[in-house]
Amino acid sequence: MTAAPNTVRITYREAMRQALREALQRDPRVFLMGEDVGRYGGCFAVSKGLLDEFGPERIRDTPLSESAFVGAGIGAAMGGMRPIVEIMTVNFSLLALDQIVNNAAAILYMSGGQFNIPLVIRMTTGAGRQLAAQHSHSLEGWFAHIPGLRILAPATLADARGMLWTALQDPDPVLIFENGALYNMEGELAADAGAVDIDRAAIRRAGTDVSLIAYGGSLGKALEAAEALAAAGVNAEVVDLRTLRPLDSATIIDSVTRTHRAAIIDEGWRSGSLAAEISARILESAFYELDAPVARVCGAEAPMPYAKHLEDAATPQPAAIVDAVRGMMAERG
Amino acid sequence: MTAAPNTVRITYREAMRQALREALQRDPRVFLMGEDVGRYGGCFAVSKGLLDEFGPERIRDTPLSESAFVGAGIGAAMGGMRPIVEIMTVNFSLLALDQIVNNAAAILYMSGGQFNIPLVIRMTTGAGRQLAAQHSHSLEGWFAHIPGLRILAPATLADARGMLWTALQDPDPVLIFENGALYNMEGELAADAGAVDIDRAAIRRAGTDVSLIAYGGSLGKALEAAEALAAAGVNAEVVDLRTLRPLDSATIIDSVTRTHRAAIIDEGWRSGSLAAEISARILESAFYELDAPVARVCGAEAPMPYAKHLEDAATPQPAAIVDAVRGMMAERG
Amino acid sequence: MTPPGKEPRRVDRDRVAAAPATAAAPERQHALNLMREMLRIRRFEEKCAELYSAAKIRGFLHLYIGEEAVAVGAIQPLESDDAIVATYREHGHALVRGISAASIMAELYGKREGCSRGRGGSMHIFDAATRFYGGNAIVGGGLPLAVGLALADKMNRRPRVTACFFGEGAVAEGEFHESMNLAALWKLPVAFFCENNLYAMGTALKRSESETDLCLKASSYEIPAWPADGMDVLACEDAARRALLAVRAGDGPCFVEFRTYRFRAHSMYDPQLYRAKEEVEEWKKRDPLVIFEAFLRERSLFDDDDLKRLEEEVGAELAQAVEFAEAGTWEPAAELTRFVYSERAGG
Amino acid sequence: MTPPGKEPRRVDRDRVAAAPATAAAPERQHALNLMREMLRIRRFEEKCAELYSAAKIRGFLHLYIGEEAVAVGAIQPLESDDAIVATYREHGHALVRGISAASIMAELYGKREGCSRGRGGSMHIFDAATRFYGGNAIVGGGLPLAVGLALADKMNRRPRVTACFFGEGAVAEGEFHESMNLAALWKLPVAFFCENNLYAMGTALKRSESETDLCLKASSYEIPAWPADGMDVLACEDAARRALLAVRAGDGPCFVEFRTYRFRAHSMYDPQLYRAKEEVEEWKKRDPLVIFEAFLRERSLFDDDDLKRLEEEVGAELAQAVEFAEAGTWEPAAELTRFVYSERAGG
Ligand SMILES: Cc1ncc(C[n+]2csc(CCOP(=O)(O)OP(=O)(O)O)c2C)c(N)n1
Ligand SMILES: Cc1ncc(C[n+]2csc(CCOP(=O)(O)OP(=O)(O)O)c2C)c(N)n1
Ligand SMILES: [Mg+2]
Ligand SMILES: [Mg+2]
Repeated sequence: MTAAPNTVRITYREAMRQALREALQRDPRVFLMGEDVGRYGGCFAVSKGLLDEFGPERIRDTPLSESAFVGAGIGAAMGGMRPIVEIMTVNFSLLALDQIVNNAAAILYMSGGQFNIPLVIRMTTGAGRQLAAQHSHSLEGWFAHIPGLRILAPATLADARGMLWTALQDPDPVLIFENGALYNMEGELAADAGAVDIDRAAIRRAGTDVSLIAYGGSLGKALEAAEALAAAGVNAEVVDLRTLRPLDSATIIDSVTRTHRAAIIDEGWRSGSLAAEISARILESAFYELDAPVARVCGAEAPMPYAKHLEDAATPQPAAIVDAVRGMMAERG
Repeated sequence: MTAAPNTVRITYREAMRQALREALQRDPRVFLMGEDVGRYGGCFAVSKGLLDEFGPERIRDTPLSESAFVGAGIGAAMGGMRPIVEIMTVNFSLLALDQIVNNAAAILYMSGGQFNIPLVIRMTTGAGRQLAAQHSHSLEGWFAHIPGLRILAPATLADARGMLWTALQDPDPVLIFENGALYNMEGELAADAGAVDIDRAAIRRAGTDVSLIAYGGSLGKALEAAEALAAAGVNAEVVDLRTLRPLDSATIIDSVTRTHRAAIIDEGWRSGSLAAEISARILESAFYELDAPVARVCGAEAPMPYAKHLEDAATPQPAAIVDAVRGMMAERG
Repeated sequence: MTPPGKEPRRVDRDRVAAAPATAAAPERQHALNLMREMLRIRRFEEKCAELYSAAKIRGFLHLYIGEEAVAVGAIQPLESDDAIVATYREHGHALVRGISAASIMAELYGKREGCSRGRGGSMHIFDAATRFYGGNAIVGGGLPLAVGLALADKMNRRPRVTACFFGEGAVAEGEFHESMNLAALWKLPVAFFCENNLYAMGTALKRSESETDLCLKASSYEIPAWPADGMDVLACEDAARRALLAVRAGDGPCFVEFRTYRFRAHSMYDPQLYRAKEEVEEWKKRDPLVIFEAFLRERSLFDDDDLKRLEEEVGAELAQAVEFAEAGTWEPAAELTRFVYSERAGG
Repeated sequence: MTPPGKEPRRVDRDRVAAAPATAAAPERQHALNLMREMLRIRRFEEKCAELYSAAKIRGFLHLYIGEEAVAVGAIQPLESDDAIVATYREHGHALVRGISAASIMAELYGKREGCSRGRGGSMHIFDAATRFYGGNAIVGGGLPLAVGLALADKMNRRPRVTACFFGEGAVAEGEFHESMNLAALWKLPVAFFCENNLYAMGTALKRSESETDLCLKASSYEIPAWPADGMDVLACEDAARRALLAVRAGDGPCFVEFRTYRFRAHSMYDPQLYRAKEEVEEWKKRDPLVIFEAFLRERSLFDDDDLKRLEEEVGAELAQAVEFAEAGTWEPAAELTRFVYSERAGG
């Protein structure tokens, strides 16, 4: 298959890598630090080749010391650098939570506005690769609870390519969650793709009958479900949250106000999920617009199992989204 | 003031201490482990005197190694003990999150049901003592997101006295969050108070017009608000969640189905709060019963400030609860 | 006013007495046992690689090929009521410990008949019967568990040991430090068995530790520590025995650094950009199976017939394991949330 | 087959050369400076205790009384563009560093004019102008930050040092271990200044560390380390100077263990059940202010007039600080969420 004019065929992984390369080229303060980002080429091959291009000072392999190197990222950011810290997998970020919550998210506030932390932390999140309970969770919605952080979830090639640079312009800590199942996603991307706005959610499919609200690894599933629903005569709108904190409530509420129905698709565990927050906001701001209760299609409340069929059952699938919407359309409205 | 017959006058702190003492007396497998639980008498004096009574083997001072001693609690639980691990303050639990989430909550599942973890972790939570951003957060709702854990929030003397023993009977990890502002709360407790059921939420005040749903440090404020509302002719029901995971949805939904209005009071940060989860559940299960959107009265989305007036402004206060309910009563219904 | 201690203090590395000794030749029966166990691991792992390519096994798969002497040497001397805490590279340990190849293989297939009912996979082998506490995929995450298991034993005055395996990469983790200190401070019966294969994924030890002598590190916690040739099963066994003896004596933990090497990739996807082919080839000359076989043959303790018989036995066990896994069933999806919590009496 | 290294290896403590030296008498002006700084801290802390009883200051309040020589000795030799990372017991460090007593006191009052605008309080003194990066109330939590600040300097080839203060209790934390290793591995310009006052709240060092010689621990990361008499301001200064010199030379971090003692409770509520009154009294005989004054008087470098003048200067500064704090204003509650995020251009 050849690329359309002015577009290139690219994977999510390569888009991410291009974003890293561009950042390193544009700003000498930027460096990448994390476990095996250099010689190994990145656990998921995202940073492959960058060591040769930028050298070990700027593509910095770290020991297995999540707390120290995340904290060092905070310190380096306060020292004038623009560090990009990679944590291999979201579960390991738990080892660095003290630094992220007690320092990165709090120092600007505790110092009365004196020290901002222009740090970007990237990590892989999500299931779908049979990596089981200590490598597969979706904690981005959980992180979105923490004031002081900005949380991004690039779900498209353009966002994979563009969010990093925008994040690096942010004076405050930004966490980018890359859903591991997306790395091999391939498609067309504008040849001149660059920084993207990260303040707004995006309507990825316009529709009139129901709002499917998704992000990250679930966006594709929502779009798939929307196609299936279209075949059944339901015209679904698909909202990609993109930024999980701060949430772009306006776009969500606007969509629901038009469609009067909403289903939220969230790979995280249902109780206390980001989906709960969105549902609560819809209830608060669009209660009288709703024709049916908001539905949540979430991850099963279990540590992630290894077996493929169980893992599939534990994560939101298009069929479940379709079912939820069907149920909703049947409600009085 | 003298105690009523068959009751004793007691503080929350003493009730907690009695619960610890009783557990240590009843079950030789029980021991208490944490920073300064022994010689210092506990950071908040909860375990004062226990070292003398039970000796350093069972009242075990630990080094400042949150991850290791929480993990050691998990191991000891698998080894047949019934450890009670104390983490001084909720913010420090972030240093042990790997052990709590990746091990305590996951091992039973990952092992296909072979190894359960009968571990109790206690920690202080909440604001109100001007301890600022690294000692004051309310993360119990956040922890309630994690499958495999049970989360308790004793808000009354009876629960402070009774929840521990019940928790120790649980074959799985239980986290008890003690709101620091409650330790000095004093009142009457039945002389023979003992273990309490932890499966159900409790109606602390029956009412007809609105359900105030609270827990932990916010229960008192909800009850205060209910009194103020009563004076204004609004008869509020107050639900004490008691157990934050698993949530007793039935009691919540039942209450809202009767009152048709709800406000949730939650000291945690609003976005992604437990209050969001409850709101979402009400929307899912009682949408057609609602006369107004569910209101959330939550903590301000900021690291906790030191100054008293700012700290007060950052935490739910009775006046804010009253305001939220007033707003709600004005809605069409 | 005399300012004390003005000279920098440094840990001394000269005082280390690495008294070499010649291993006595083992009893023939024992030698055959060691050989069989190493072969079981080798053939099992080779089969896993094959099954991974055939997509029967998925997720991350970390093979133990090249390191067999360590698990065999270190686990053989354990008593049946001792405990083991291992890592994600734990097939070998599980096999030597006596978990059936069949139930491990079924686990790798994700079948209900697997030792972890298909929920764990390669990185989460568990077995209550043999006190095998996992399989842990968080580097360093198992160490605190081992400390706690040992604490329970100590509090109950049970003369048991917990053997805790981890890679040299784990030494950089805070959990290593906290666990070493806690175990030493409380004199807990933990045998810390460090498998130093020189790399943590693609990171060489010298790129992750300012001090690469891991025994010296252990010593800084007052934990007796010594290295062992991890390619030599007898040396491994000897080192482990000494450690277990010391630990059982009640003086607290010991630390053994097994110096070994992994012959294969870190996991299944790994172009091994971080090390030279020659280095791998050099180490392969010290293949633990090859050198032990040669050692035994030299002493006439092993011959072609032995090899043939062992291969047959191991082959049969493995074939049966694969058959068992193939015939296994899928846990119904309705059981997805089973074991999130314990099944309580009546509930 | 010779199993290598069969003898347990232990860190050696005999090779430590603690060459004692007699401190040269300082220049008078410098001596007065040191004396004044210690006195400033002492009087400031005493006033804080008083104001706490008067409920003007709230939250946790950790006083530095008894430990003054450490902050004064360690911070005086810093250059103005060096950085400091401290703990929740940091009033002394902040004062010596040059943050005004007034803005610190206003912070303790929770006033808008406080150095952290009332948001931080006693445990979170920050000051960009003097590169004072807090005030950190997580034990060990500041160490990774110091490593990062030093990394930024190194990457920019700036000849600056980051001085990182922490108590001996922090040594048990994983973050200590990870930070020491990272700083040493990358040869970063960090001066690790450990304030060993023997207790972490109520936990004596020997109850929290299997190895209580902290310099030995530092050495296990290949970090040059030495102890200093933390009650002797000249010894502290000397030890710090050597450390800073070594760090500035670009060879990576140094570690100094300041052996000191806190005379007061851990924080304001603390019945001190964990230590004997006699022990405290014993240490008070080595009160850093008293012994330094005696030392100077012996050499005729200090007399009653000096003392009087210093007390007056310090008293005046303190009175003005309290006045400033009293006169300070409250941040409007409407500003509650200000500084959760940066104020962006146009936003
Ligand atoms: C806390 C944590 N960080 C990172 C990883 C990713 N990871 C898995 S294995 C590994 C290398 C570990 O090396 P080592 O401890 O030497 O063991 P080996 O694989 O060599 O047996 C890494 C970095 C992880 N699983 N856990
Ligand atoms: C991670 C963490 N655990 C526990 C505490 C509670 N705490 C505050 S100060 C302290 C003692 C620390 O002792 P040390 O490091 O020796 O410093 P010192 O107070 O003696 O100056 C403890 C346990 C904390 N603040 N952070
Ligand atoms: Mg390794
Ligand atoms: Mg101390």
